[in-house]
Amino acid sequence: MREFQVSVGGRVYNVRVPKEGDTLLVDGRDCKAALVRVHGNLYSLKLDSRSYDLHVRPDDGRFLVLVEGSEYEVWVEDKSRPRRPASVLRSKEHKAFEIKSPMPGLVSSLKVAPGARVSHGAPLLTLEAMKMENEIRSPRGGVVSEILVRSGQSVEKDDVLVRLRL
Amino acid sequence: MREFQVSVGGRVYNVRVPKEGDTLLVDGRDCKAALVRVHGNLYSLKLDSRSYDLHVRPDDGRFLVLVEGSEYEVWVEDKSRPRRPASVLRSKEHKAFEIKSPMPGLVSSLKVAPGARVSHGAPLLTLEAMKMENEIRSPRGGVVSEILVRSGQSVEKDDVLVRLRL
Amino acid sequence: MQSHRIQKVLVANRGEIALRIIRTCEEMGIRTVAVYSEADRTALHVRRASEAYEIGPPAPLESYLAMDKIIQVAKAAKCDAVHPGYGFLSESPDFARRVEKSGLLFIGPTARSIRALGDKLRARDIVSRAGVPVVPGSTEPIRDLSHARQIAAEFGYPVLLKAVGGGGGRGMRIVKEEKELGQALREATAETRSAFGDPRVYIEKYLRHPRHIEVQILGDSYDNVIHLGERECSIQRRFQKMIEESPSTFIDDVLRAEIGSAAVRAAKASRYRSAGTVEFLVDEDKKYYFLEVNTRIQVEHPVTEMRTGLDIVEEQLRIASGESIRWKQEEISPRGHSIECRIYAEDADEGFLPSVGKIAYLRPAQGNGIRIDSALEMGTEITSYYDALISKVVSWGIDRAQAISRMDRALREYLIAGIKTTIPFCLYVINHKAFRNGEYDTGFVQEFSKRNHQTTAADDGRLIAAISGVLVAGEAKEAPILTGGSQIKDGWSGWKTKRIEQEYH
Amino acid sequence: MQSHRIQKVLVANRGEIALRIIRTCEEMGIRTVAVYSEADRTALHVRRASEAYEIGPPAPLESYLAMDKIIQVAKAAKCDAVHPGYGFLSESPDFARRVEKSGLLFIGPTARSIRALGDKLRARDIVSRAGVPVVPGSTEPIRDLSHARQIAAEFGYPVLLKAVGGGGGRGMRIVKEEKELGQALREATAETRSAFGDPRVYIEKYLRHPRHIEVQILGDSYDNVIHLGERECSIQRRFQKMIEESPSTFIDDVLRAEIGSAAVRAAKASRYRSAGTVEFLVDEDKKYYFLEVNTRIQVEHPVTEMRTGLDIVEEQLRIASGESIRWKQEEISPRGHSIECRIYAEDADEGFLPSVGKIAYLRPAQGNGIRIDSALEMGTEITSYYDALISKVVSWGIDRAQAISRMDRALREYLIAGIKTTIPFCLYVINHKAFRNGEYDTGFVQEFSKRNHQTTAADDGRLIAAISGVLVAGEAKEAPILTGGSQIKDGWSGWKTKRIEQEYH
Repeated sequence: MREFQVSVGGRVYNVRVPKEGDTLLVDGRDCKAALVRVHGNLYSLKLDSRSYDLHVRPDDGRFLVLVEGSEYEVWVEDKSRPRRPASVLRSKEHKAFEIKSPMPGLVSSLKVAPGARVSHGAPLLTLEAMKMENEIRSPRGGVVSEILVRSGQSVEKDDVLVRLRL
Repeated sequence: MREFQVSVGGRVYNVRVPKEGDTLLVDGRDCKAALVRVHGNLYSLKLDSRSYDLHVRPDDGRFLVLVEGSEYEVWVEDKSRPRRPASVLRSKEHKAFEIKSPMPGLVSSLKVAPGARVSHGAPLLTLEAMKMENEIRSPRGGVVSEILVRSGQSVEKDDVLVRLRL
Repeated sequence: MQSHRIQKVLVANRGEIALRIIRTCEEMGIRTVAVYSEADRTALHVRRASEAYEIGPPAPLESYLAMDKIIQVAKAAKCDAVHPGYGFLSESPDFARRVEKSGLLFIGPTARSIRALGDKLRARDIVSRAGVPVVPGSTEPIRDLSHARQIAAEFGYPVLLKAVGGGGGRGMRIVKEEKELGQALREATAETRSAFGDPRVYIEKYLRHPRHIEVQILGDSYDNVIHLGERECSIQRRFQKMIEESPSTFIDDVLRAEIGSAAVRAAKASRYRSAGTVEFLVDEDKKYYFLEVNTRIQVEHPVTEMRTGLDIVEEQLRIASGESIRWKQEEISPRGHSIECRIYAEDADEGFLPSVGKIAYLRPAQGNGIRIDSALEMGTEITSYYDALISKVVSWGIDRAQAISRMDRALREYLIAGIKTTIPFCLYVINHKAFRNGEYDTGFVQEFSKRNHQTTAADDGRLIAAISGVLVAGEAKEAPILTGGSQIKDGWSGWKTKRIEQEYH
Repeated sequence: MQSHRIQKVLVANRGEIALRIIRTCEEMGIRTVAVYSEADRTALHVRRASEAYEIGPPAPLESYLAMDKIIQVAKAAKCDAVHPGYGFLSESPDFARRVEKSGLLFIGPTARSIRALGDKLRARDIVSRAGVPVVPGSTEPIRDLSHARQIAAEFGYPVLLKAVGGGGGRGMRIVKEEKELGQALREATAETRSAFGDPRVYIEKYLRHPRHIEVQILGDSYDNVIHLGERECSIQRRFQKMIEESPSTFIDDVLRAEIGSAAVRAAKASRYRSAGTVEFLVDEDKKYYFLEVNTRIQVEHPVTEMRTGLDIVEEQLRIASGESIRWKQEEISPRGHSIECRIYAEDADEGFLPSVGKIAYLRPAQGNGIRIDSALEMGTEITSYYDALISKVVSWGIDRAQAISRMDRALREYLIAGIKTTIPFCLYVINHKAFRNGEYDTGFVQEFSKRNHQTTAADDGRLIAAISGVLVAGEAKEAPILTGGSQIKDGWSGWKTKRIEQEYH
């Protein structure tokens, strides 16, 4: 039996995987799951008898999982390997959290200052791109430890904008 | 200027590629060509100002090129490198030629015997597959040097059926 | 019969038709259960169904033809109905009977109708009693060669040997003169036995240059029957349809109405329920003859859907659940013209040799007036276990010319790499003068094969293939053999507008 | 005007609309010339055109808005006409004039019409003279704040500030009370200046809970105008349409006929040529008011094509070549119901934040009643240079319920990986009770955003994502952490049928 802690969109699941068989324990409940790769990053998950098409991209320590049109960020931690040093995953997920620019654009205004405590969904800054003003909100709660951009600055996709202490 | 000899479906082209510029010489005639990769094996060829979507798969020394729905076998020989020993390509294309089974099936009858001279399109044997009798014809002219299957035998895709001496 | 809302349907099929049935069920809020063989674990019909169960090895006899397993899954998964699609078990009266005996609805005709119409001699008898002309031929199975000789002589050569036990071209042989009769009879009998488990054959007069025209019908459990117009299916190879269209260019509105009402009479005579197709041959003198009834959804049903706006699978489901037909005959008003091209995994230039392999790249055609039914995806394996039909391209246009132009455009846009397909062949046909003029008959493809045509504009294609081979070869080697680097580059520029054909033809 | 068969069209656009225009040209046997920016070297519109020429850097001003370069290419490539698509140069009277001065046909209205209707105040004047009601508002541009105050007071708050120089929601501001007027006027003026090079704004009464209903019209060079029915476009965000349908559920046949003939009157008053759209607002009392005319092909034109069977781009090309309209008003008989969902590269759950990146996987929806217009392919880069509209999904059904069910099915089938899209948002809307009942107005999306809804059935999706994360993580590591190996396996078996929702919700 292996044990994983999985974090998805603010929700944490405990998943236990037996050595044999298809039955996982998710938060203590039975769940018959089998995954098969269709092609490339396209998978088919059979959960009980229902099947789901999934596109799973490993990305910077996490997985980006497309389920029925929506993309989820999934962080997986292997609890069965406690003797390993805290993994990169773990440090990213649980210690410091970087908010990156989802697109190239121009920072038009900052909404927070270092030291501010922000909750999930709090506006951090606005970014002008695709002819629109776009609000960048915090994907999770924490304390703003660092702001790496200033108003009027051009940023590229994936530039780090803000660091949070969790 | 590099020189290539290219064989496609029984036709041989002489292609000269200059060190600079887009203008190739095909059988002595100017031809402005530029190829750009779209994604994976998908390419876009711009020939003069027309463009063609091409899917190009390297396969066993040759290229399988999809052009407007039809697939062509393309054998390329670099004439500018005469000092290299005869390449694999060359031996396959110019010395012995293997006819492989295009699909799994059952050999139902043989139409030729070793030593027979066959022309392009001559029936070699029939293969039963997909509930149909399928005639396997010679993709080029030559002399049958070897027949590797017998009537009633099951074959897999890509099993060599017949060898030709060209 | 009581009306019963269907909640969950087992789809006893695979490939494009399974997916197509699942789509309509999903649209109607009906849950679906897919069954699949070991070869189809990642098939699209499996992934798009609400539930899916593996039922056996790839060989159809052990999976898609395994009645016991399929019915067992249907019951275990609490289905209330089974849709057989086409092929496989769709025309098996035993399967229909066993499904209904298990307390499930069979989405198709009654077992009794399937059995009666599946016996081609009995079907001819039923419809000719209803006043519908049938192709001249024997009324009983052939007993032996001398019996065959006698009957063939009566109708005059050429004649056609046909299976009593089933349709679709299996076991069929054209006999041009008496000396061919013996061998043809042996072959037909053997093929018929292996295809239908029934060695009986009978003889029909062979019509010269006939057109194959069929009528889509719908019948319900209350003896109501309507028709949804005709389809012309004369582009065939070895009695397998390749291109279908509606309306037919060959018949006028008077004959159209006559054939439509003949089809309704034929269906009523067999108390037909569900969707079905009444097939006719029409000869050079525009006389029509009943051929057979296909007691299932037909491959080419989309051309009728494009014109009428009806979803034939939806009508099947409603009829199976006990509804009466929602439409009056006069409410059916087909619009425009529709064509279907069947894309097979075959190489038309090599005698339609099947092609197997993995789909290396897929770009479906899209846009106005184009519908593609297929279960292909990148990575799909085309195997030799199952039918070579991998996709249907259906076009609709306000008139025939537009339907053809759109088909042409769609076939050029459609990219399927990794296997050979009949896309070039379909392009050849729809651009052929005879097709454009609507002047073709069931001998079209045979003529094509005889003349050893190549479907491809060979020179052009070869030149392009040659050039790209050189340029990719340059890229493929780590040390570029093409110095200067301009052959494979990130973009193009250029102003020359002359067509390459002008230079190389 | 003489009839002139068009031989070769330059398509001055990119993305789905460029490809859509190229398709119709190809179907009509007309050659096409694509122009493209450096960012679009491998774009599908470039590869599907007969010829293609690079015209500059990615920034629109240097490529798709560069009139000189585009006209230069059109002449060098010996085109005889230019199609502007929508956006970019499509509503520039200067471009239309310069194209025609270069001896090329402009596929759209005359420069004079574009100029007259592009000036929103002049357009209001023209149509109200033709007896069509307009939204109450100022008849001249706002001079200054005190002028604005005076006019706003006259009509009563809330009012709307609108650009004189162009439409599409650019420069628009709702003003709820006087104290907001100053800032709104400054912002609107600035935005208007940057969008249209014209700072003028005017004031309209802001209607509460209006429906946005528009009429597709066709006019020719001989003063004939017909309409092709209406489209309801009330699902909007920041005045950008997101979902459109036809017919509208809000109006009855009497009002439908009235609005249709009002649209024709408006078009005739401006001597309108080509395809165009007359937009109306309809208030709660079913009073309708002219809003503006869009003098180009509209994003949502496919819903009209699905119902009428016409190809609007084909009609544009025929009209441009000097033909008169082929159809009489009474020959236009729309059938069934059609819906369009616009798929944007945006994350609806994050305030519709644009999403850029490479398309990592693409599986378009297919099948009966579904049309997808897009220029996506695997590997396509979505950049921030251009509009975030990446695909349109259009459904047709025999009635509204079927059109919705098919849309729902198609959106679930459509896979676009690599970027965030509004597919979940569209699923949310079309399954929303208000949409299902046809009871929605232009405030729908704003309500959605206010309530901070999540579009996704979050728990279910998160659970599935979590499980697949664990199983893929197991596979990803070379040494499998999941011994036994049964979690990632080649197939499945299993008989349990309970839904996961029953367990985890």
